[in-house]
Amino acid sequence: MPPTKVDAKFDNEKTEDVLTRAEKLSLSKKDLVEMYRTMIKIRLFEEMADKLYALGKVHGTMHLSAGQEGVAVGTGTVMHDTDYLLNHHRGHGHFIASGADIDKMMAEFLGRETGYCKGRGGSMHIADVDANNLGANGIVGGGIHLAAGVGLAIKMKEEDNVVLVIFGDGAANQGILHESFNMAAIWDLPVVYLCENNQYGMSAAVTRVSSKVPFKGRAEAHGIPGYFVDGNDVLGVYEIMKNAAEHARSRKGPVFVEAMTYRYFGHSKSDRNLYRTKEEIQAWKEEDPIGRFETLLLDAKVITDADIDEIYQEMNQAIDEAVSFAENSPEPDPSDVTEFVYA
Amino acid sequence: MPPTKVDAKFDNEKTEDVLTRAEKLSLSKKDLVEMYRTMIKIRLFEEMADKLYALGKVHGTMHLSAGQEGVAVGTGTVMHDTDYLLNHHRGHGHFIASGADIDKMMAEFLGRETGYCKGRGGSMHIADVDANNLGANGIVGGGIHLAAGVGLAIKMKEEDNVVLVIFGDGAANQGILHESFNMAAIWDLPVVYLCENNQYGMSAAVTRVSSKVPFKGRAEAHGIPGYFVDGNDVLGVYEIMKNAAEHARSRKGPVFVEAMTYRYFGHSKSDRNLYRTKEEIQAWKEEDPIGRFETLLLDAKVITDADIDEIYQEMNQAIDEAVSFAENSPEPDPSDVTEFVYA
Amino acid sequence: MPEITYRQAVKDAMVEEMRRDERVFLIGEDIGTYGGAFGVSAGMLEEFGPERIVETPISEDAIVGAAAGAAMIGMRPIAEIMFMDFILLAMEPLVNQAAKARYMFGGKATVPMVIRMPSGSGTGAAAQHSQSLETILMHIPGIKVVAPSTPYDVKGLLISSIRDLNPVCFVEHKLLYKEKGEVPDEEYTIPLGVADIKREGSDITVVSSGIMVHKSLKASEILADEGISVEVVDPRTLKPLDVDTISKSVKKTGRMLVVHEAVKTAGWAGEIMASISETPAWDYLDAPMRRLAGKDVPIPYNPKLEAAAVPQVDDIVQEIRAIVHNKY
Amino acid sequence: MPEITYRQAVKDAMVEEMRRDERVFLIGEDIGTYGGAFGVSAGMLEEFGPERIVETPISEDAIVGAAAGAAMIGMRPIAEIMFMDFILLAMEPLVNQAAKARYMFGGKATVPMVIRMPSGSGTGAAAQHSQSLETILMHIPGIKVVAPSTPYDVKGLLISSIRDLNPVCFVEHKLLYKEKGEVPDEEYTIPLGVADIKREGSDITVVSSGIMVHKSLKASEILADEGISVEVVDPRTLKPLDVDTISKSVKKTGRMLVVHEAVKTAGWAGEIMASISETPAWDYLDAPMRRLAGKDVPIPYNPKLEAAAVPQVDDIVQEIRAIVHNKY
Ligand SMILES: Cc1ncc(C[n+]2csc(CCOP(=O)(O)OP(=O)(O)O)c2C)c(N)n1
Ligand SMILES: Cc1ncc(C[n+]2csc(CCOP(=O)(O)OP(=O)(O)O)c2C)c(N)n1
Ligand SMILES: [Mg+2]
Ligand SMILES: [Mg+2]
Repeated sequence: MPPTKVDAKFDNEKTEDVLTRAEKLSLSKKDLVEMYRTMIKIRLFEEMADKLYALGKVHGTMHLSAGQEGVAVGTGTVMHDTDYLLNHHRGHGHFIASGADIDKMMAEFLGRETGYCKGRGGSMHIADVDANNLGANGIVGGGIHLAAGVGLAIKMKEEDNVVLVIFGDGAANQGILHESFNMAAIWDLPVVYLCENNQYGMSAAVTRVSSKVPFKGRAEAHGIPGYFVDGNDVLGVYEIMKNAAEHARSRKGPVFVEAMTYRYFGHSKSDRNLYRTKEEIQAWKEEDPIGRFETLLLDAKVITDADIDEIYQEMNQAIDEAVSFAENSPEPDPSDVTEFVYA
Repeated sequence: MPPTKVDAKFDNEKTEDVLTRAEKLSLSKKDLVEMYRTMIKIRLFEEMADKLYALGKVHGTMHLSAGQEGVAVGTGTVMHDTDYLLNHHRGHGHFIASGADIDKMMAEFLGRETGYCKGRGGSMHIADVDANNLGANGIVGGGIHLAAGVGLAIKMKEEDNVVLVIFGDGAANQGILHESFNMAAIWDLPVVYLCENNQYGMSAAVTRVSSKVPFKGRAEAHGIPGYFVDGNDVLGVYEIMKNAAEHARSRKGPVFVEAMTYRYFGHSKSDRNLYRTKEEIQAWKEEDPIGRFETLLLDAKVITDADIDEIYQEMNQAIDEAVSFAENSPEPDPSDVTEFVYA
Repeated sequence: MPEITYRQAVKDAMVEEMRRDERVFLIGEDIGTYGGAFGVSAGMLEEFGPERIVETPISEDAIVGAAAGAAMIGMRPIAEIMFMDFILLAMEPLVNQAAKARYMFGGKATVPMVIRMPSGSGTGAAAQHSQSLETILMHIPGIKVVAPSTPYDVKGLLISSIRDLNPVCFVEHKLLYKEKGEVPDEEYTIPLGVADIKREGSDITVVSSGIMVHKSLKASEILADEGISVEVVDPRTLKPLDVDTISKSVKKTGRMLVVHEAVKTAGWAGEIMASISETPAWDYLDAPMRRLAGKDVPIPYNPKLEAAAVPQVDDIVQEIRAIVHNKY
Repeated sequence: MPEITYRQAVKDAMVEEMRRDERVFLIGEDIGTYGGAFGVSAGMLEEFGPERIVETPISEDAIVGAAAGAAMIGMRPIAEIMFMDFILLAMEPLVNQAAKARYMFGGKATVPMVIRMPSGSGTGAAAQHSQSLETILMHIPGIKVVAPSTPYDVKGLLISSIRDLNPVCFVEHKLLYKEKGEVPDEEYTIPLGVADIKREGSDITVVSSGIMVHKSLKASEILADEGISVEVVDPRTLKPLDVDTISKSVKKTGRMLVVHEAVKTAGWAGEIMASISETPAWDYLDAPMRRLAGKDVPIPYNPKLEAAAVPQVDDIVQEIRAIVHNKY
């Protein structure tokens, strides 16, 4: 492992080879390949978004999650379509892993009428309410209170799903986490809290601005079980998230998971990366979630080099199509600016 | 003990008699009597406030702390004049125990120009900034963020005092506690957090609205040492608070204390006490902090019945004087209503 | 028609809607056994149980956030914020989330929630329990703001607010809870965005809401004896605002005074005046438009100071006299 | 005089005050190595160290609360709230504590703090990072609100704000950070509450602040070619407001347009208009007072929609034409 900032043991140290693990997790080879494919899709999608940004085609700012695909795919593979998702600002990966249509995502980045939010939201507010994706959020911690309400409503409506709320290590210092934990705990709400610890909140190293890491003690203080997992081990994330989701799904109450990972790109487009070293980034790249999984799959002969080539080709093509879908889509009409304020 | 809502052992179970304890705590007999006197003063003062309220002389609402004098006096005896105090809405006792002038307090209740706040604040905002009392607070949890800033400023100014912030069990569910704990912890601020758990936040039983009690786990989740003490044992409070204040004073960082106690009066003036039983109130009255201490002092012959009579007489007189000071003081001139908005 | 209190009207609206629609629920602090700080929900726990009378910890931020979250997936929460002052602890979920979700998501979300909050001074509760912050809420696109003055309006407007698909801030005035008025037995609603002329008159239009409607009506009676005929317009819904009704009235009277308890600076009187400037009523003005509002101070504790901080009947009388007698 | 950017002027004011007065310190998120989200404090960590460039967790509520607490015991904090939108997470300490402490305590406390916050749209950051919420802050007694438009004003006003004994909300416009202007080398201050006439004219008074001053000036140039002479008044301090300067200008021109980026409903244009109604300038009005403001929408992401949501130069030109040519 690279020099992680948070120094602690993961809760599910792996001991077996990939196929044994997969079997224990009831994941078929096909599932494994699908997970790998999705990780590639996310990585390539974000690289394209970055390119479009550099070309001036994407407006505003954008928070890329490259490096964090293990968390997104490990999680997305666990969650059901009927589960609710409250995503955060760095949530492209999670959205894709939960089954997003990348055409509509790309169209949203380009501010098109065909985008998920008809060009009104952009990357930071991408949502698909009909599909239970209740949106990314521009407010750090901005989904955490909503999650308590969604959990409460699930109980009231006697639905059998859960709500997953994702936030960063920086968000874990917002007071709302405490309120939401407390509510979810006293009411036994089916909320899965996922803290994606990528070591920094913007430029703030997690250990500098957080009293105690890993964060699970904060959940446990509310009687909420907490887990700490290697986010760059997609199967490890899957395993822990499966247990966590199962906990909430079987109505045992809320649960908290912290996944350790790392972002490669700057925080956002204005980031000059002054607060970390190239060496640190490089060390984490050696633990790349895609690279690690790829090696395991190759070693276990689940995929071949040729398969990989094919996957890249296929994904690149899908992304190119998304870009051309987006570019060929109409922009909103400025005279519609006052639409959608009220229902 | 009466049927406390929070079921846990106190962190300082007492084993010795009162004089042995006092000696260990370096408290003289005179100190003990002074503590007893202050408890009586608070109790009688509040009973008078209640009477004046019933007579329509006190405006608005008022939150009485009768039953909680053990926490106020145990704490007030520990703190230094130079320490800062951030009090809460139920803070008459703490203010008196920290040396308040009851004339000015009573004048404030009666909305007089001679009151601590010149009649602008009333019971809920009583303050004495010059004496480092930074005010009671009408917002539940409203002093908790301020405390982090006072602690920070103490460090910056290289003062050798600490800040004490007091709040109830209900306030412990406000998110700001989490933020303040985190800040105080990462910066090692000299903040003493005192949670006065009187079993209810208004009508909400602490165990119904709080995920996990005692609350100290919430502090510990931030690496802040937490203590749980019998608030109706004034010496027990003194002991724990002394350690706590010493911890902060010696620059070991923040510390958290939860004191278990009970209020006898309703939450405020609109309370019909529907959420608790007479039996419960009675059971707690049998553990009255004044009664318990009085018995100990009598048994140990620190005071006699005659002393007690004298103390009551003296205190009643002081309070009567406070009332007449207040009643003879001028009210603010309505034409001054716009004064004091800006400095 | 039977007479009920303003308090009862709030409760009746909630109870009837909860009976009618199982998606409606009440969430807030001390709303169960205690019946709410102002006794509004007394007895509701017995009828609806703790599943629908959701008593919360003291966590305003999470209360409003949770209400918004529940609304987003189809529930119809009514959140009670014990004093309007405490909405300041929940501005994030209200303004950044609930108000904006629909727009940000391209019209694909609805957030049908009501936040009820008692406002105003007069109870001796001082600076942190007496604010009138409705203007702030009016300034947030996506939120509607309702501020009823009578039991009839309360009931009809609260039902409409609960049925509305948007976040509605429902501002109750705490001094009005005991006020009585006629309310029909049968179901009725009052559409949001429709003002009500509480008194007809011809010399001046007074626009006021909440408790100031009552004070304005009292002032009008006093002035009637002097031969000054006052028209009192109660917007009822501050946002959306029924500019039309106000402007028609001003066209008729040629004068306008706006009265509110909220502090003067940047208070909603300015909005009314600006709106009138934007209508043809401007040309009918015979005197400058005026406002009478709370003084720019936190509400003081002392009762005389407290009274001096907000418009009283006598202030309204004097101000109207001055306008009508062309003192400005 | 040397030319510096608006960003530099903010920094220079902070640096000079921190050198002069050791009670002054900066507190906020990412203000150290990162230099702040908009690069304003770049380099300050090196000069002042982490004791005075206090980098915080992401906890806006505690940041503002801590600043207020520190101010109450004699420090002079400058809190940076990364985007004005996030002040919504800290309304409790700002409004209920910092703004009211002095009054509630009978004049016995002072809370000398500055909260700096970048406002406004135009960066594609959408609904939760583009708000102009200054009107809300103006409505709170005890708070001052400053919104400078030029580097010169920034520096002089920020120094005054830091030295002021009250909570001051210092609203920076993020599109102006790169704007350049002349700023003297020697120390100077601009008193709070004094407006500045940014351009003299005789046909109409345009009151605008922040970025809208620049847009109004551009519009004025275009209109000058048509023979319309526009006076642009920049209040600079929105609260306390220099009504006198505005009213003198209106007396002279007989017409007034208020332009702000903040959304129209309950925005501060109403305050300006109401204030003018209260002055003798009312009698000099030759046309209804008008306002041009942000549309009542959350700021959308798409750049064309985003531009359509707030007044642009062309809108100002058209509005002024309409007023001057008596179209209303
Ligand atoms: C309430 C709020 N404060 C500050 C910001 C600015 N901001 C955006 S992302 C970010 C860092 C968040 O860190 P973390 O939660 O760890 O998520 P990450 O960006 O690392 O994925 C900050 C400070 C914001 N958007 N919202
Ligand atoms: C932010 C806020 N929410 C709600 C209230 C109303 N209120 C005043 S005191 C109180 C109960 C507080 O409980 P606790 O903290 O346990 O203190 P106690 O009254 O028991 O001393 C409530 C709900 C308030 N004043 N401020
Ligand atoms: Mg992070
Ligand atoms: Mg309590």
